[in-house]
Amino acid sequence: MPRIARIFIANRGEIAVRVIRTARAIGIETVLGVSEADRDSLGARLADRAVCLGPAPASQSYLSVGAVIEAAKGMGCDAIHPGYGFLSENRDLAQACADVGLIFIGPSPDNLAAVGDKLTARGHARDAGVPLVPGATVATTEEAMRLADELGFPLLIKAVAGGGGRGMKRVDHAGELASQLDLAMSEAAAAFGDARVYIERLVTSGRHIEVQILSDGMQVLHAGERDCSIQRRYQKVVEEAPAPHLPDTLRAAILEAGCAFARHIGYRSLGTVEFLVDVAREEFYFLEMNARVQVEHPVTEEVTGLDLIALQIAIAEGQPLALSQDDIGLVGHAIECRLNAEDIGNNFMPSPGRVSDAWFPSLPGLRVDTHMQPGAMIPPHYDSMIAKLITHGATRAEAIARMRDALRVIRLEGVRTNAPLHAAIMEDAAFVAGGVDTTYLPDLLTRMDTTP
Amino acid sequence: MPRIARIFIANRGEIAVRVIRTARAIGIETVLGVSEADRDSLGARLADRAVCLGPAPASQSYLSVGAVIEAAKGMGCDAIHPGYGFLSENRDLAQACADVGLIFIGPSPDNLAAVGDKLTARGHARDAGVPLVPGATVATTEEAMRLADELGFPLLIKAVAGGGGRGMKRVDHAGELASQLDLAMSEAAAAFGDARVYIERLVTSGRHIEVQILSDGMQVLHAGERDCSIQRRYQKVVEEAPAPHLPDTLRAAILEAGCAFARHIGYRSLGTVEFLVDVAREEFYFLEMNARVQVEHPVTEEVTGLDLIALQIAIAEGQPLALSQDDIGLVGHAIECRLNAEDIGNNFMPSPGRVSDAWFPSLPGLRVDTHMQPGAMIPPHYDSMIAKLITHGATRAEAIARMRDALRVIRLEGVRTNAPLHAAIMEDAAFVAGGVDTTYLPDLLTRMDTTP
Amino acid sequence: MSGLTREDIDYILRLVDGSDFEELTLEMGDLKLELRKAGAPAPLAPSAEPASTPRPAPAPATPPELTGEGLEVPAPLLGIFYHAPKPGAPPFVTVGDRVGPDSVIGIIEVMKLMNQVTAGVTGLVTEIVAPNGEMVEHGQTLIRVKPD
Amino acid sequence: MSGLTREDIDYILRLVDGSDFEELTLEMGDLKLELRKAGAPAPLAPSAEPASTPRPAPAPATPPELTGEGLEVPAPLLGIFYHAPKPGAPPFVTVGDRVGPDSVIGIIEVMKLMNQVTAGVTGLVTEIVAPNGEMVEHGQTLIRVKPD
Repeated sequence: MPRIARIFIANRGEIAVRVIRTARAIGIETVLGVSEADRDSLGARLADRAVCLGPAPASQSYLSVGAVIEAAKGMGCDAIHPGYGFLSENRDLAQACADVGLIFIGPSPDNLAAVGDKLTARGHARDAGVPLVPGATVATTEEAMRLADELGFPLLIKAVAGGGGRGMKRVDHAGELASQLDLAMSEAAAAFGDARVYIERLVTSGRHIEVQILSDGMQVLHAGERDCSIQRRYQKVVEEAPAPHLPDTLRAAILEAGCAFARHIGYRSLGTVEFLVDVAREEFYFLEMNARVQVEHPVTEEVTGLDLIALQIAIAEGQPLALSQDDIGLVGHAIECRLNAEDIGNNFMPSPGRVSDAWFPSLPGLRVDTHMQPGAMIPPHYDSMIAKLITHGATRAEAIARMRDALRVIRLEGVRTNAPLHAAIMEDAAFVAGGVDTTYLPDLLTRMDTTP
Repeated sequence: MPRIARIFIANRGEIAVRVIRTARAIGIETVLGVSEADRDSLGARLADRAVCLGPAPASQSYLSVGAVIEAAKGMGCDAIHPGYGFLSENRDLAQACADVGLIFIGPSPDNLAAVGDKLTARGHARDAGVPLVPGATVATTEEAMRLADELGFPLLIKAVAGGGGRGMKRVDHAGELASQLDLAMSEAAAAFGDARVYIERLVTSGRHIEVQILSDGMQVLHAGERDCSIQRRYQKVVEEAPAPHLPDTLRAAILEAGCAFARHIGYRSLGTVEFLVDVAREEFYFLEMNARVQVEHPVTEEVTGLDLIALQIAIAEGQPLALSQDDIGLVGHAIECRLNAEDIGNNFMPSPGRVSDAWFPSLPGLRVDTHMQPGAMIPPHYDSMIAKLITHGATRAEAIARMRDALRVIRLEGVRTNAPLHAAIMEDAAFVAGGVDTTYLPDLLTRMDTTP
Repeated sequence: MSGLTREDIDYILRLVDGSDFEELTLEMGDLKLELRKAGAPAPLAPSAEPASTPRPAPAPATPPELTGEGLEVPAPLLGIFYHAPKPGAPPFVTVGDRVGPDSVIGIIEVMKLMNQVTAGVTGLVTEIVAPNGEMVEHGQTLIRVKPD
Repeated sequence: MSGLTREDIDYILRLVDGSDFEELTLEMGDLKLELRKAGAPAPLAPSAEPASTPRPAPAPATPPELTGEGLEVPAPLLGIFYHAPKPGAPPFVTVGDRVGPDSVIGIIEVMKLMNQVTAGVTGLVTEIVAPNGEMVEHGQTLIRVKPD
């Protein structure tokens, strides 16, 4: 069984630093591939070596499979950690690793193919018996009417032969159904040579709950769920574990569905199965599987005590999981706030630049994952997330109180951040009550705008 | 009851930053008095304001009562936090605060007088019924022989009228006793006009165990004990809470003795009563009381969950303690390693200078109290302690394992530190077994010197 | 400061004056020179009012430092600065006065102790910087003197 | 870089040359100029050998940069650098050769893809910096050319 001695990290920012942290703890060397813009980054200084992959634009550096592979080989690495984003779910990189004898710290190319395309993934979910948004193919207006009665409005009409959102029609009430169906069928026939359409319930809101999967290819375990419902424009802003006020039977069903999906595709690595949850109806629907470490993995680490990066590396080395499901216990509650360099007063415009001061002291129950230090440069080329504040408490209320303290105490000067938004969320009654859905944050922002 | 709105911090380094941390959390403004050498320190940047007290030598800045008082008044502060060291136990500062209407965040001038002089403190200990090193006055050789039989050798002969170590004689065996007694009595008569001498057991080693006292002037509580036996030249290097392998009855007796002493002198503030403990004989002796926050207070905070600085401030405001003894529970085990800028390979020479890189990431159970950041200057004028690593675990073994991880992962470059010594201690069998005495560290250093 | 002469500093100052930038930091080994154009609180030439300065004004070392407007006479210690020997009395010095090294320019009070402050330089007083009766920190500029 | 001319930089360089200090950092707003005397790895003129360099050597931007020893021709991309078109063949260029902007000076292989590298400048080759058959990172100096 190959033990990894030197990891090439094909990423940047806080996740590069996060991987280096665990590598240092377990005695693995690291080489960090950086773009020209990240030469002086914390990760470049912390890694045993850093190598410049290319210019600042990610397409010529962090997204270059060739540069990453050559750099990893040239620096004598035996494995590549892709972090999240960039090449983390890129089948070509995983395949290239296999071809040249590098360990890809992630799932197999086949696993990546199984989840990389949403329609393929939906097929696997159906086969695995994992709930999808309710719907069916229809051939006539009568069939459509019967189905609509069953599903309720709003509905979505999709071409069976279509894909990627093409040819979709939203239907808000019964009066529109017949005409929209006709239109959709004739468009589908014209576009795809196949008039069949599919009608499904349009789920406009719900809670975003995801299951952390750990699999060594033999055992598929879960490390509980995360609630990531607080989103703005599909970007997660605050995450927590466990999901508050989730009925036990629903929680158990979601966790089992996540494991069932991973088992069905023979998944082997760390991964996350995402669901949209309708708590009122006690129903949930498969969204997608992310075949990599998530940004929000720390909340799971805080409540389980696991080091997910260390487990991900061990699985990639071929080690069987030294855990059973019963060994994974959950203690307390954890919340993560993503600190972004953006100006919430100016339509969330990114706010890159030089950080003049950065101070994240140890506070009870606070964990900070960041690449920020005094003098750090936030380049304009990449994501604006610059730090993750994670608090853990015996109860959710304690985790919230600790996050409020953290937001008062920490300092990050020189760029604008969304810290005031986090402070507002932590004080907001609906958030404090817990269990909000994906409409929550847009509503809160509207309320904040209209409150002087 | 006066609520403090703005604290003047008359200290530097990590403790200044520690006080600022709590002040920010509870919404109190801070003004930091700095010397010229500390103008760009982290504390100076974090405080709401900083003011230069004087040049680098502490005698002209951090030890200047006049400058501290004028600066605190001039900056509109209502209280002074003295930290530890410098003016923290200075009766003149406490009195000057009282005279000008500033709150001294510490005990009263009377409390300081009661513990400031070791002989005075010993008298209070005797009156409070707190064990002192066994001994008695003797008038004849026969009395001395009888006492020696009772106490065992080695012994110490002291002039009753002496003080501060003057005229003390060490006696290692019975054959020396008569002649040394004669000598001591005639010397005492000549020096003090009083021939009476006092013989006490010379305690050459033992464990240094101290009791954390919390008193609002009505209730005297303890927050458990700390074991600070790992010392080099009377400087604590590693501390932990609770003291390992301490019999329950002995622990209870030590805690009660600490409280009894504090009660006897009417102590009101945070303070620490130190004891030398002979575990084999189940005996312990009063050493002194420190009337301020200790360097090693974090280990107590980690096992109790208390914020001792917040409590110290609340007591200074005149608030009664919102706790009873039963509210103070101990969870797990905590260890502190004092990171000093010193060259352990060169007789522990201080190693001041510019820190090129500093990285203390969040690790499970790790807390770091430090004023170090990339680019920080460690001036040659002050103490060489630059960071405290504190790990907390469910068990002592877990706290040790976490400290080992921390020492592997953290980075502090540009100056030499004693981190390798801490790594050696954390791996050493005797330390891991637990319960070492004050001879441990000198012995370990000898062993390290002779092991290539 | 071997290797960096008065002329060098003047040259760098002119550089900054002629540029669009507001700040210049020059580090040579341990020496750090920070210049800032008029506007924000100026580290090289602090303009009094400690109560409104979030950071301590960098201390001009004794002897007085040269700036464009003359030498700065720094406070030798922290305390309350008085322009005059007692309330109502005329100030020790005013703008336009000539001073010598031993001329008393004010008093700094520390806990009822009065400390006379002397100019330490010969020249013409160009500005009284520190206000009367307010706290000055160690090294803060008290007055400016144009040397002969 | 308005306000800071080539002459200014030369002047500052002379300042540093004449001083005891090893490093100089000049910051003007966003511009940061770091100079270091010969000795430690020099940020201004990096000297190859990535495998033994713990940090990436700062990238000379295309077009080539001027140093004391001539213009540095940087690697336009990361990959394996070859001096010759195939093993055993004579190298594209050797010291003393004249090159023009389009002269091929080597090949960089990235995953079996061969990329010709051209000199981008006219002059005399003074040094072959990057070794044959080893990885070069983006921006690493390949050869030096003394321009006409």
